[in-house]
Amino acid sequence: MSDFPFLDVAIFVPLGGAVLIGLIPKDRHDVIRWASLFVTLAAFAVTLGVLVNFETSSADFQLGSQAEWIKDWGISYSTGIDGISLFMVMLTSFLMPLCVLVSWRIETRVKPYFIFLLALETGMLGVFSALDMFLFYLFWEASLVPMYFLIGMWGYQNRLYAAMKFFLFTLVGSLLMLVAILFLYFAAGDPSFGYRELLGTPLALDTQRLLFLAFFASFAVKVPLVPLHTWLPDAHTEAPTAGSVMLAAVLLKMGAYGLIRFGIPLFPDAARELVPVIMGLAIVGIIYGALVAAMQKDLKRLIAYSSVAHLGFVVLGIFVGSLQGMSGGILQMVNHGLSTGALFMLVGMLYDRRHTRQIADFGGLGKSAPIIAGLFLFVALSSIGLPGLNGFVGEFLILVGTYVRYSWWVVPATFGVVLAAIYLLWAYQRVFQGPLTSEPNRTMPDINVREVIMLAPLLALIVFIGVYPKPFLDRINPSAEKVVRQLNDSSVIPQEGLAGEVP
Amino acid sequence: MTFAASTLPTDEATFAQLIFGAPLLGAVLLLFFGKRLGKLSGIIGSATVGIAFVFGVLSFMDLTSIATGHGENARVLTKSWFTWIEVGDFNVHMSLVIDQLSIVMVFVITGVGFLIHVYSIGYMSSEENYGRFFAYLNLFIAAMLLLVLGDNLLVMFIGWEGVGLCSYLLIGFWFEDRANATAAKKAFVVNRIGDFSFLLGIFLLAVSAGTLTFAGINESAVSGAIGGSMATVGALLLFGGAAGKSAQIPLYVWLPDAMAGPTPVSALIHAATMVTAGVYMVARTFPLFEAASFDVLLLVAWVGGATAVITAIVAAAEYDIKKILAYSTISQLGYMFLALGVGAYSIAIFHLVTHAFFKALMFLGSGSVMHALDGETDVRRMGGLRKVMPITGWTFMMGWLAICGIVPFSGFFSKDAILAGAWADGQYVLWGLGVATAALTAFYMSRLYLRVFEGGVVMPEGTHAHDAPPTMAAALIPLGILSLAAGALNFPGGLTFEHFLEPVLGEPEVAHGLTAWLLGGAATVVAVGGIAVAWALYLRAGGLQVRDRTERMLGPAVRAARNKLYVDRTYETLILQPGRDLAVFCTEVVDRKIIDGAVNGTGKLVAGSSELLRRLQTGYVRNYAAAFLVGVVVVFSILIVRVAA
Amino acid sequence: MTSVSPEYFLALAGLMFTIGVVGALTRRNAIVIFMFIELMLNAVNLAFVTFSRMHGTVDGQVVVFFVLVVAAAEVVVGLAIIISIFRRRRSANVDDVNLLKW
Amino acid sequence: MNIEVVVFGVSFVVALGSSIAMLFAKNAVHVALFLVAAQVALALTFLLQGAYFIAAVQIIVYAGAIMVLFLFVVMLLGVDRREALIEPLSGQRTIAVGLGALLAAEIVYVAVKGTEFVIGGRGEDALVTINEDPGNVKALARALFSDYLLPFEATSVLLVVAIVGVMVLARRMGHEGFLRETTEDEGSEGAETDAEVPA
Repeated sequence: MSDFPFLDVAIFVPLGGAVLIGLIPKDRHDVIRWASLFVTLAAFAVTLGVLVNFETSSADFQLGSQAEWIKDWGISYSTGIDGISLFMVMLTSFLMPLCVLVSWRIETRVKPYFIFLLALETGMLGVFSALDMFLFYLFWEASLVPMYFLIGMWGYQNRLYAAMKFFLFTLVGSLLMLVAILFLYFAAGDPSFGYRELLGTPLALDTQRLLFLAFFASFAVKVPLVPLHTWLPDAHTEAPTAGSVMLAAVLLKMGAYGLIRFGIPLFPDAARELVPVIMGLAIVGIIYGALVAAMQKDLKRLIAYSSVAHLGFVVLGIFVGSLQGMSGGILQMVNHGLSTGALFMLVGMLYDRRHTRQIADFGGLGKSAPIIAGLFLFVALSSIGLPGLNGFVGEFLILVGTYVRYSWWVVPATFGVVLAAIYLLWAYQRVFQGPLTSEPNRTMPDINVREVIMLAPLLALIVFIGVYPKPFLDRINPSAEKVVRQLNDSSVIPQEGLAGEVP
Repeated sequence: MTFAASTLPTDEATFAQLIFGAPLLGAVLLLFFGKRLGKLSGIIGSATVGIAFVFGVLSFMDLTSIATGHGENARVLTKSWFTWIEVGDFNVHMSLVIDQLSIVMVFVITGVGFLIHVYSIGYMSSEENYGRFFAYLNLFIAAMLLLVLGDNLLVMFIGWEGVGLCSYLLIGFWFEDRANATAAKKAFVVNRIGDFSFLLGIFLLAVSAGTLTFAGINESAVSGAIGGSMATVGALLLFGGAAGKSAQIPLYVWLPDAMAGPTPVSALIHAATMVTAGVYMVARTFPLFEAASFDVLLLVAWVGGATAVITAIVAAAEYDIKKILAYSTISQLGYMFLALGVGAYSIAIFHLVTHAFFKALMFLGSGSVMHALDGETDVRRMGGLRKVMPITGWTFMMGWLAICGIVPFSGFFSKDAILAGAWADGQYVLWGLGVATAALTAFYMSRLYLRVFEGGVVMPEGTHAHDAPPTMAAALIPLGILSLAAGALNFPGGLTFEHFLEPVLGEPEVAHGLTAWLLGGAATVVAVGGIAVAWALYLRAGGLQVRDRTERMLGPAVRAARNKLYVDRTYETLILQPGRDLAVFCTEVVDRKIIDGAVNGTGKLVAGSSELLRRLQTGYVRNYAAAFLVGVVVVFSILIVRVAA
Repeated sequence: MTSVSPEYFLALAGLMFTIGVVGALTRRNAIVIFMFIELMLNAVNLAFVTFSRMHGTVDGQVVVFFVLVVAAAEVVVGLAIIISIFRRRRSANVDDVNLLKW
Repeated sequence: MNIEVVVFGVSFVVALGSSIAMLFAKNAVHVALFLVAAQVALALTFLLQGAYFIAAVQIIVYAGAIMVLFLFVVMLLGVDRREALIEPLSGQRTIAVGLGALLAAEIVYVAVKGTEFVIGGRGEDALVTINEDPGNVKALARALFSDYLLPFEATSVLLVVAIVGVMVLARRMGHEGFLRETTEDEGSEGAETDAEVPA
């Protein structure tokens, strides 16, 4: 059973499904919807096979396959996952059926919509599984295109601007990465794009620094780190709900994942050297994202900026150079995917009912739609980092990890937790509390069955990770430890703090 | 890494998880089915807390049945479920501990909690979201129990934040009113600021002590494993968290606003239990405070003393019955911190217990008054109500006398012990502050009680006051008795309560002999004095003139007190407004102008250049041919020059 | 073979080619422009033939042969285009066909 | 004076002269006729340089077939149209004449000066030999069908494409057309009788 190539099948099930949906007549909307749901569920079922067969205590790449592709150039089809990518893969395939449910009410150009959605899934799964730089880049760009169309064709009023901004920001970054990949390829001598072959390529520090910066540019845009973040609010705001969910939950993680998988292991010396800068950016992002989020008038923009703050935590954890930080950062990637995904779903539900995202247009909805209000509060609290819910575990580990290495940096980072409470609760207050002011708000219907089905799994996971994160951490830790060791390999990092000693 | 990995402790406590589990189950049940259960939810809610109380009693019996004699801390029961977080050497277990301290807290929480639940059945009977109310209340009890039962800082923090959340939910229970929602948010955010400090403290202790269990932290504090300066910073940070939750200077501002919630909530959360969490936390970790190189305990005492006096002054100027009680609560919490600061930890807990009884009682009594007077809260429109609602009036009197510190009411014993502790610690100024607070307390509480319950009957027009319905009375009467009698728990000479807590909190230093009698006498004298002044000003004929005269005399001071000493306004101008300005600056200038400006500027530059360049595209094919020719000539020329050269 | 040295032929080719260029750029009648293009091709043919002579092989002449074929094809297609444009716009003036701009 | 020099002189003058005349002739028919003259003169220069076959083809295909086609089209579209002398595109004439002169100067410079470097083959003697044995046409044919067979075949494809293209382009657009184009005129009655509709 474990010989079955679960991972590779999972990657291509959605693509195959997209092709099959291409054969369905375009006006059979319901058939298309059910088919998409089926395909995404099938992909999820296959990834469950990945999860079950994953060997918990190993830091090596598992469950992948290797095949020659373009032999002369050393390009191969090579996949595999470790504890870092495992949960990214799981998150993607887990969220996708929910996104199909979210999109159930899409009525315009239904067929291409779902085809793009499925193509997007293949792209994302591929990014997290590829172990060949060429293949990685291919998937990386391949995930960009469906997203561009999802925003550009099914978005809201200002969608073209947003789609273009999204596309250009990420493209500029990824082109720099392409150059760096090619440079690395030629520098390695041995003609291979294989990740494992390229690891440990000896490079001068200057070269490393340049290459790292090129990779970093691509990933930092995607994460996004301040000040490269301004595409995010626009893209989030204009994207259809499923697009926002996928964007926040998975696409942003591609950046953070790239930093862990490629940025640090390929160029450890350069990464180590730039740790203070990156940590500075991350902390600025935490505070800045929170401050700007507090001032937003558009609910989706607010959540988008909260993503900037949360991803600041993730990057902080990744680069702080302690196991707690790294594991927390990876777990927080999952957490953010769940809670921000759920938040976007909830905002999408509000938009479906009221056709507005302006906070000022709402008010008092806790009266007319108490369940939605309760769920929103619940998810917001997870995002705030209430202990017992998932966000706390990740943030706590990141901050403890930060304290271990850099005691002072933890102060502004922790203050971000306070700010998160301010902007989210303020938003909650303005949307769900206070008097019911307008007629449409008064008669707004509460949650329906489809929405319960799409939110319930998210909420269950939010609680589960908050209470019992051990199964997740057990799988993340070995791989995280490997990367931390790569980052800490020499003693460049100043031994600040109380617990300076490093294994 | 420096964390001391620990294995799961053994399972000893049989009922710990049940104590905590019963109300949690109730909360989940009511959250999902509250609407359908209707009136049944009140009963379910109360029953689960009652069950928790029973399990508490069972645990207590377990605890006392352990043979003592293997050292001081032998009476500890732990219950571990599973490892919560484990990364590398760092791990935190989901485990509970039952010892003397936590069992006392369990009794207070489940006992008072149960009575307040029962009271709420009557008080909230006309409420639309009846089920939801009890769900939140049950959730609160569960979280509070987790807070006191947790055997490490992080499990405690779950409860800590959980009670904060419930407080938020319950303050904002009537969220249709913007003010209530704002008060709820304010409470949560101010608490978060405290939590910020608490979290930093947790990080520090996690790294410097290598563990988060109380046992481990206290042990390293005693053994000196945590250095003096580390202990100082850690203790300060923990105290910051405590000050947030227990509404001490400078973070007390949320508590008066929190009165926006239903009155049982104020009684349960904002008087009896949640706000005392800070006191509990400091008591739990007192060895750390003692290990600090800087005298953090003295700071705690001073903060407590200052809070006690200042908020007592504000209370004396308030007219809103619940606000008076709220400021009084802050003031009494200050007392508890004062006790902690002078090293009288068990006395602080004792005062916590008695305060829980009499303050809950008074809140419930005020709720009964509001219930009778259609929600009226202004004491100026009340009077002589004891005649109209005897049960409420008599029980409130118990509370009043208790808080004033009149013998033999419970408050006398706990307050007197605190003052004696301060004196014994040699902190005479703090003792003075305590005495001043006692006088002020007696004054403002008498002002409240005498105005509302004594004298001629005054009621807002159109109200038909009636006494508390049975369920409410069922809570008031036991609390009245407890307010009267709880002093017996720690009767001087017997000292059972202190003795009971001694294994956990150590032996408090108290005054003995003649000093003790003198101190007790002094406290009684000031209390009686305060009551007398209040009587003279508010009940005696002609008191009004005296009142006017003194108010004129103290003009600015009274105005300041009426304006809550301008604290809220100061925070607004010094912290909130600059914060908002910064946020606006980031949004409008940095984000929109600078970053997006740069991005869009690049776009505009490209667009502008192509606007110019596209003019070359004339559409005339002969122009293109001419351009072609130019190119040919240029290339040709270059070739010639290069070949010739 | 002639005693006139190849430089003269090449010079003639160059001059004729330039005249072709100038004509193609200055005239506006599409057919006339085409004829100037033919002139340029012819000039190039002359150059090839001259090169063939200078190199002593027939390869240059083969190229001329191909040029002839290409020119023929080009003329045929080009004239067909001109005719269809003329049908639509009643003009063979290239300046009138300027819609593809900006 | 060598007769060849005379022939070259004559053809030089005629070719250049009629080229220049083309520039100034206003009537398209005149332009065409001058072009024929120039091509005939060029055929002479081909002959002078031993390219007998090419010279013949030049006369037959170019001066004959292609120019007839040109004249035919000129006639078809109307001979009377004269171009206005005003140049509507500013700078066009200056660029054309100025750069044209420069280009001419450069080419002539290269032609005169450049031959010194360029010649590396067997020289004209070799060509004379070839023209005697196996003869110009045979040599050409041999090259064409051996070394240049692939380009030769490609030209046949080119011609087929051109023929098909011309058929598509030149057919009358109409309702019965087998390749109906979607144009803005489609469906209007004027499409078929385009010629009568004023521009």
